[in-house]
Amino acid sequence: MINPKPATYEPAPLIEPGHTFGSITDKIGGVVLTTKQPLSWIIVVSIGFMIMGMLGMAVTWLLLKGTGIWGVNIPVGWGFAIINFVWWIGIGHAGTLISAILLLLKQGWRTSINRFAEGMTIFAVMCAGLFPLIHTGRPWLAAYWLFPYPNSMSIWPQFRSPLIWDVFAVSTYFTVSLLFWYVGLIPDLATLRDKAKLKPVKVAYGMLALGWRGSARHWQRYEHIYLLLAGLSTPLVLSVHTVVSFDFSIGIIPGWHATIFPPYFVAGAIYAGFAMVLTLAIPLRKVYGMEDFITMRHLENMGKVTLLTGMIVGYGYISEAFFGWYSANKYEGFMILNRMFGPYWYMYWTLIFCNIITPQALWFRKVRTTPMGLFAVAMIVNVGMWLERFVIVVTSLHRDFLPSSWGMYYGTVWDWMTFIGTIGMFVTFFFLFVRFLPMISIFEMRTMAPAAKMKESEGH
Amino acid sequence: MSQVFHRSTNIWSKVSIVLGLAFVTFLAWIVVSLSWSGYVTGQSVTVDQPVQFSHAHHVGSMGIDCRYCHTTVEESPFANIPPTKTCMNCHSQIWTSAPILEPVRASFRDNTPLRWTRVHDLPDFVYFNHSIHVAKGVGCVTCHGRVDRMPLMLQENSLQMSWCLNCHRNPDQYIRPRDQVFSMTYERPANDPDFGKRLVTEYKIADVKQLTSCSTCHR
Amino acid sequence: MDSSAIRSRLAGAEGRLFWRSLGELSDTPQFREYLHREFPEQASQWNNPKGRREFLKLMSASLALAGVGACVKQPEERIVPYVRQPEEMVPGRPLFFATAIPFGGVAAPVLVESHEGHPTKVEGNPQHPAALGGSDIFAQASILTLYDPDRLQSIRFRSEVRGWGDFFSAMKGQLGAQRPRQGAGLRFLTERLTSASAAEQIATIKQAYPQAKWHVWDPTAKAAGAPSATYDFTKADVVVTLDADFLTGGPAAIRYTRDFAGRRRAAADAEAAEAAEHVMNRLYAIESTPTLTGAKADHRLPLRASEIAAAAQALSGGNGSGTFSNSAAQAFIAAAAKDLQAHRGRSLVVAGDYQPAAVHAIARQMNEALGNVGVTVTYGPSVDINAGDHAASLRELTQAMHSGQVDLLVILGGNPVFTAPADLHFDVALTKVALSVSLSMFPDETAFVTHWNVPEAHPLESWGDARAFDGTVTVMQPLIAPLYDGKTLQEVLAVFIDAQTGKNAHDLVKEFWTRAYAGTVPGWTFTDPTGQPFKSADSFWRHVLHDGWITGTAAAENGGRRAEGGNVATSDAVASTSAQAPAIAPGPSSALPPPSSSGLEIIFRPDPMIWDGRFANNGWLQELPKPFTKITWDPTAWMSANLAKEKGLIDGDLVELRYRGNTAKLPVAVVPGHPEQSVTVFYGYGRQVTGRVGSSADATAREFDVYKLRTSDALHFGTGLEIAKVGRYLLARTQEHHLMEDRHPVRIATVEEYRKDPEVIARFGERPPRTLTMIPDWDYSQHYKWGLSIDLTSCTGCNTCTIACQSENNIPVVGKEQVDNGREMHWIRVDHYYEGTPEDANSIKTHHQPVPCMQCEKAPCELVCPVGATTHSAEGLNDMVYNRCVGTRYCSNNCPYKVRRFNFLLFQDWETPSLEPLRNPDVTVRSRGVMEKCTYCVQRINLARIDAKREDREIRDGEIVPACASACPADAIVFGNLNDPNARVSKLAARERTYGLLEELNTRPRTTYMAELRNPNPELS
Amino acid sequence: MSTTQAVPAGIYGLLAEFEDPRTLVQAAKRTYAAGYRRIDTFSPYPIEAAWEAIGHHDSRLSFIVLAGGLVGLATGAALQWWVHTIAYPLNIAGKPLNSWPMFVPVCFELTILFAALSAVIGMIVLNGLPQPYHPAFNVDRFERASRDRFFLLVESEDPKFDRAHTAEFLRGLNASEVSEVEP
Repeated sequence: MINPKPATYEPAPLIEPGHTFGSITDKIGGVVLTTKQPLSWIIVVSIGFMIMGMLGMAVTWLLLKGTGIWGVNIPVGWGFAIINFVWWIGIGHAGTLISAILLLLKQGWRTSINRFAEGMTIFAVMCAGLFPLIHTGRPWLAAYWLFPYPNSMSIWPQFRSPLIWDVFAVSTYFTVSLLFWYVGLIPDLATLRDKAKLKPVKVAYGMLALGWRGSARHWQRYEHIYLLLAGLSTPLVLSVHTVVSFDFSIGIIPGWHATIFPPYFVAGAIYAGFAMVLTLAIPLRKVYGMEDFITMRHLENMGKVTLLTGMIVGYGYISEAFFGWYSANKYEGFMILNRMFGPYWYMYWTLIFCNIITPQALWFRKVRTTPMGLFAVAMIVNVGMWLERFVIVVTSLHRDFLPSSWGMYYGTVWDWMTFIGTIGMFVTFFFLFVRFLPMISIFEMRTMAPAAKMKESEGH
Repeated sequence: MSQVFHRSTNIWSKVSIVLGLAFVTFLAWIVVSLSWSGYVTGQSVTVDQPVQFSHAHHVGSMGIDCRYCHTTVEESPFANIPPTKTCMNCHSQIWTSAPILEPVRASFRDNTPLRWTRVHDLPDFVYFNHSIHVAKGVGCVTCHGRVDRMPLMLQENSLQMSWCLNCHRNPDQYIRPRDQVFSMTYERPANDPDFGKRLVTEYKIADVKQLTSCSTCHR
Repeated sequence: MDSSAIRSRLAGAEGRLFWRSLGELSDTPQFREYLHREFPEQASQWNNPKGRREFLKLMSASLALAGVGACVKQPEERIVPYVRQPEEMVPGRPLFFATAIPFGGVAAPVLVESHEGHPTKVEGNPQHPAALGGSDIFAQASILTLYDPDRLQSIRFRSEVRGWGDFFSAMKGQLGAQRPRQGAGLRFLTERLTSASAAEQIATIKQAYPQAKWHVWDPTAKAAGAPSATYDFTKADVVVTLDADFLTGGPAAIRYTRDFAGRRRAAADAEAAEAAEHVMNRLYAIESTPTLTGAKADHRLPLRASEIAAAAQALSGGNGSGTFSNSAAQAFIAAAAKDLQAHRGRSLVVAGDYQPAAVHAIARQMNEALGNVGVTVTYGPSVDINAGDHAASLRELTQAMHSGQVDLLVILGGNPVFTAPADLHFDVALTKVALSVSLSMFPDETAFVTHWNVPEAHPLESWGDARAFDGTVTVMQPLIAPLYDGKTLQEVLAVFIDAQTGKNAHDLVKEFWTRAYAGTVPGWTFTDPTGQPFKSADSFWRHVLHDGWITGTAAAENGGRRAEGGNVATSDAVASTSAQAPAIAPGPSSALPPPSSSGLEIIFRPDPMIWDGRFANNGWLQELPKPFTKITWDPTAWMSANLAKEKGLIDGDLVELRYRGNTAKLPVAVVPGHPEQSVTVFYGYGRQVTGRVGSSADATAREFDVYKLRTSDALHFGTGLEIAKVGRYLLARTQEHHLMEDRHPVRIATVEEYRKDPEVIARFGERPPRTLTMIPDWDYSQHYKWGLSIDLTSCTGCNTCTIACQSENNIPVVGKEQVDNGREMHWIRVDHYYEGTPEDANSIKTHHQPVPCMQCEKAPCELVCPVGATTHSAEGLNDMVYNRCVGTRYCSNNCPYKVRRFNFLLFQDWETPSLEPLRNPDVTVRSRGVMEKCTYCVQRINLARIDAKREDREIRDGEIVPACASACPADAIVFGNLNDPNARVSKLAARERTYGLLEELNTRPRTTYMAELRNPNPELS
Repeated sequence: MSTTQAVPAGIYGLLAEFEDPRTLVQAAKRTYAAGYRRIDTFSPYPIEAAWEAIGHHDSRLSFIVLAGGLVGLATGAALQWWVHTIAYPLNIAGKPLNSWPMFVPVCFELTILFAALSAVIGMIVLNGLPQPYHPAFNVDRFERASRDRFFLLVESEDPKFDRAHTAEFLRGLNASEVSEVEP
């Protein structure tokens, strides 16, 4: 099913020459089945775990004291929590995009990155999902009042609220991503089952593999639904960030109430996501010596996508500014001026630097093909995308309609602990995944092996 | 040997999946049904009182009107618990030495109030007003049940919001003529379908929109 | 895009007309650093071991706590019925009693709502001529003081608990010693008093002890020799104030506001036909510091306090010439003088309490010359039974104390140790007194150093009597037995009168007034409202207790007899001043205090909220935003923008004030419109001994005591102030930004403009047609359709609505840090905007706008609530269901008016038991994590609806009055049913000057505003 | 070719091992052509040609997923409509009770959710998974089916199956190895 596009110029190959089915299997499976891990892994995971503990502390204090330990106030009712939520959700999107949309577009180069990109999606959505819950004043009620269930009050959720749409969108997104990820894992789990030496390990992977044995009949149905899932995830991933953007565009606050938000948010999400994939892929391939599978070609392509989506996001900023002026609406006009020259001007201009200026470096093939360069750009974009959400949430709220209610917002130490804490949670989960599951789809890599080539008459 | 599992695991794996799902459903069911249970609502649970006061005796046998003790029920949101004085009106004459009434006498003697335990206890964020319900033909029995048959007072209904809404959504099915409000034995005419509807119009009872507005009960 | 273009537009937005206000400091780094204090705060919490232990302890419990939070069983509750139920009491229904709350000795007439025997809410007394239903912040807040857990709770001798008996015998012992010496060593010190019964007691004491002396000290008392005048603003077409703030600061302001604002509203809404007889009054304010009166004025002239006399002279001279140089001032004074001339008998000149007698004399002279006396102003003896020169009286006392002549000093109310002028060294003198007694509600600085402390009964616990500002006799009856066996002034005085031994306050007061009724007290004859004599003493007393006041005792009605009544108490104080009574003609201008040419001027004013310091422990008043600055919890030194620039100061700078060898510290607040070269300081802060609320948080705040600068020879202003910056201080504001930013939340026009073209108001913004929506209109025709109208022409920005709402709706106090973080909880706030250029004090115009929930028919907040916790009622109320709210704060974000308030932390005080009876049982007490907001006092609506339905009738117009509306002294807030064309609110809503705030957003607000109309003098504009 | 183990009378079938996909597919085709029907191939990655070769095509899943999606759509629409017009009709922001445009997002999400769930569950069920035990695993070398080897299985149930003859036939398809599979 999967073939690399006929290349017009001589691109780096998707898989370095000389690999056989076996070598691929051993190389990737070996990472999981080995008994000892690189020191770097141990350090990273333990640090991540400590930071995760900090998250635990911050959340506990929050539950005890209330949302007031954060910087949120009136007029700025939403702060870090929602910023982080949107940021994480956005990051999640790239995973689905790579595994679903690029699959539909028959982009062969997705194969070696989709597995950990999907992992990234799942953990990012977990981090994201935490925030809408804990940002509420009474999480212990929000935890279930936001879902429709028969109750003794005969009261139901209010389905006109974008927050309810969020609940459904995010939970659906999480479920589907998880399914997609797991389905993709089944054949590899079978491989690990057969490859493992120790009985318990065999049993563990065996149970997860559901007794997969590579039967042609199974493969046919498998391929069938894998394609269907991809087809379902594609509109889903677009819808999720659209819905997230509704949280703002349904509101009437100048700077929120904008029709451009859905496409602009989706682009931003993919932008942030690819930046994060690069952030993860570049160290990974180095540490685990996966350069053969995650080649320059992959990095370069991702660089290109980043550049493209970056331009779309830039267009978003420009049109926001343009309509601030063109609308001739005094509130809109003031909003954009306030962003540029108001008390939070430094946030806005840093954002412009991170998200519009920096990615321009990717026009140069030199930058796209130097891992360090790419990594630097990706990091800056990650920061920039967080700033974007800060600018949207805070600078819109802090000066809305009535000058009398204008105010300022600053995150507290607890805000920061919670935010950084989720990064720790993400890192921990991600590296545990790298340890116990194949970070690259083995069975799909096999299809890339030279041995897999068949004559057109026989293969496809 | 590449065979990891025993034959039987094929069955077991399938069975355990089904059981697992069943178990989760069961748990959910437990939680939901708990919130409706008398344990949470206090429905039909009797509580200890300083005096073993029997409505069955006073209302059922003696036929004392509700308002003899609960004097404010027609004018106040709160149907008062009678002051000790009210008890003593009779019990200074009869049963003057009954040991069971000692707490009452003591209260009257040392001027220390009786401390009853609340039976019908709405949450503090719910504002129920007796006077309007009585005025609009909601019988005591409708909410409190046949107290004339209760040796010890207990909460007849769940007092949950869904229960309140039954009546607030279709009052015509519950209200009765004003003169029957305090009757324990009143039966609505069975053969008269729009009897309730007529009362609703006659008593100018607010429409359902009003009756189901949040601020009608919560403020 | 072209950034220069943007800049130019930005410049346009902040052009000449509007200037960058204090709020803009939020853009400067210092200010940002100031707001950004969370980190240190949190860190400290983390560092102190206790906090950390608590944290860890709680941490373990937390998750369980979080889990079960929702589905726990209710705890068992008890019902405790009466043993014998009081007659009129119906459990579950409130009762109302008429009484009075004396302020500066003068009665503020009130009705008090009582639930099951505990008072919960204070309202103005609608029948009483001095209130007409209005009230003020002090009356509203007094209920909190009643339940204050920090009150003095027992009689103490040298800080040991004693009984009333002990005190009684101790005093008797002293008296025994004094009797032979005719009481030569006996001294009484009281605040201003108007109580006739107390006057008689004092007279009795003085007969028994001729040598005993009675002194008076009230730090806020008007200047010595200032005549006592009552004004009738209903008859005044032109009013000129000489540093007078008649709209705030005391019970008189309640009635004055009603009259003044009433005139303006009537004129604003007069139909073209009757426009002639409804002339809008014109107010010229000459003032030495910005006041709410000045803010309301059509023309305002800021002058240094010392120049006011010259201005008065110039005014009486009929033109700005002569002693007076400043050109703007000359034009102003000339125009004002001309206007006064043109309105003989319909004009009024009001001199400020804190201006010297000479200015008052000139004002009186002018009023007499203009034929205003008897029409718009009545001069007569003061309602005080001890009027006179407070400073002199206190000076005399302290001299006696220093020279050790005082054996027994009885301090009845007040806190002289804290409030006495610095030069008298009252605290030192007190140490020389053999035995001192203090009657006070709190363990304050005075109680701290006096030997005997007697807890004073709160007015709501007291039998007593006082005169309203107009002389009307007002009787106080207790709502509740004294919580901490407090004693009233009369009861303590009775200790010194053998005849009254053992009598309690009720006996004393009833006995006195029944004697007065019987005519055995000279000077009183009473008639019932119909003018007939009462049938019997009983019917008289019942009438008094029911109404709370005695008809026909006001100055206007029987000044003569009142004078005698006043004279019953002949005291040194009165005698000493009767010489320089208003009769003296004003001396020549040479006799006037010369305008101090050089040097900074300092102006002393009582704090607008905690007054002379007596309300320091009242959280409601502490957190009430002060006028103009909107600063809470702290005093500030006010100065003009120019002076600040000259001294290199900005808001929040901490300055040291050096004046006559004394120093104090205050944070700076730049207040536009403040006269140049002068600084206003507010006394009352810097308390050393007080309760948990009032006790100054940090050492810095304890240096805010400007009494230390005040000397008895110049109590109200003087020159020679030096200021120097010594640091920064965090000020917590409820409003950072005071510009309208071209958005016209307040719409302003002159009466002429409006009468010529009523559409002028609508043109400020666009009002979308009701058809401009894709969504079908919701039908409200079958129900009541509640609406609220707020008249900005009448509103004076006095804040009474805010605090009345706080009291009615159980709104918590959050504290300075939370206010600073934008988390104040007031459901109705009073917004404040400036126009003009800060450098030109004359150009400043000030506008106030109360903002409650708009109850939008298309409420943006409702749409976004995920759990439906805020929905629309059938009557169009924007309901807020606290128990359903999960606290996403989305509704607040989406509220264009930002009127929603969120319980970010557990703001309600669930611990303090004495606060429980304070709460309104008809309103849910909100806990942590839920949103709340104005409900139009839905509890009152429901009560009225239920009563009406029980009687099978419609709710009458005016039957429902929300707390804000009923408290408003200006009657600026009107509530009612918009479906009833005859309802007052519907009529107002139909006016052309009615507009909706941000109505272009098509939120269809039910709360509407009536534009602010002013009546400037064409010659000046 | 020495490793044809001696196994008890009844065997599950014969398992032929191939080195590379091409041979497997050719073999599968020939076996099918030879009239064998109860056959299956095993490969470490999906080979479309393989299931075509053994004449397998199952399109039921398409309809299952479609059905799932439609059920989700209906659920979302019905739930929201019922909640806001029947269960507790409330005036929210003056919007109509049935403000369907605002119900679209949830309907959409539920459609996707139900469709995805039915897809995965459908696949698992139709594939008869989980099935941790399968006779093929009894052949040691079969563990390479998930690595780099390709297998063809002929079940003994097949009418044309003959233990000796079929084994011979399979060897004829240049299978590197043919083993008998224990039941």
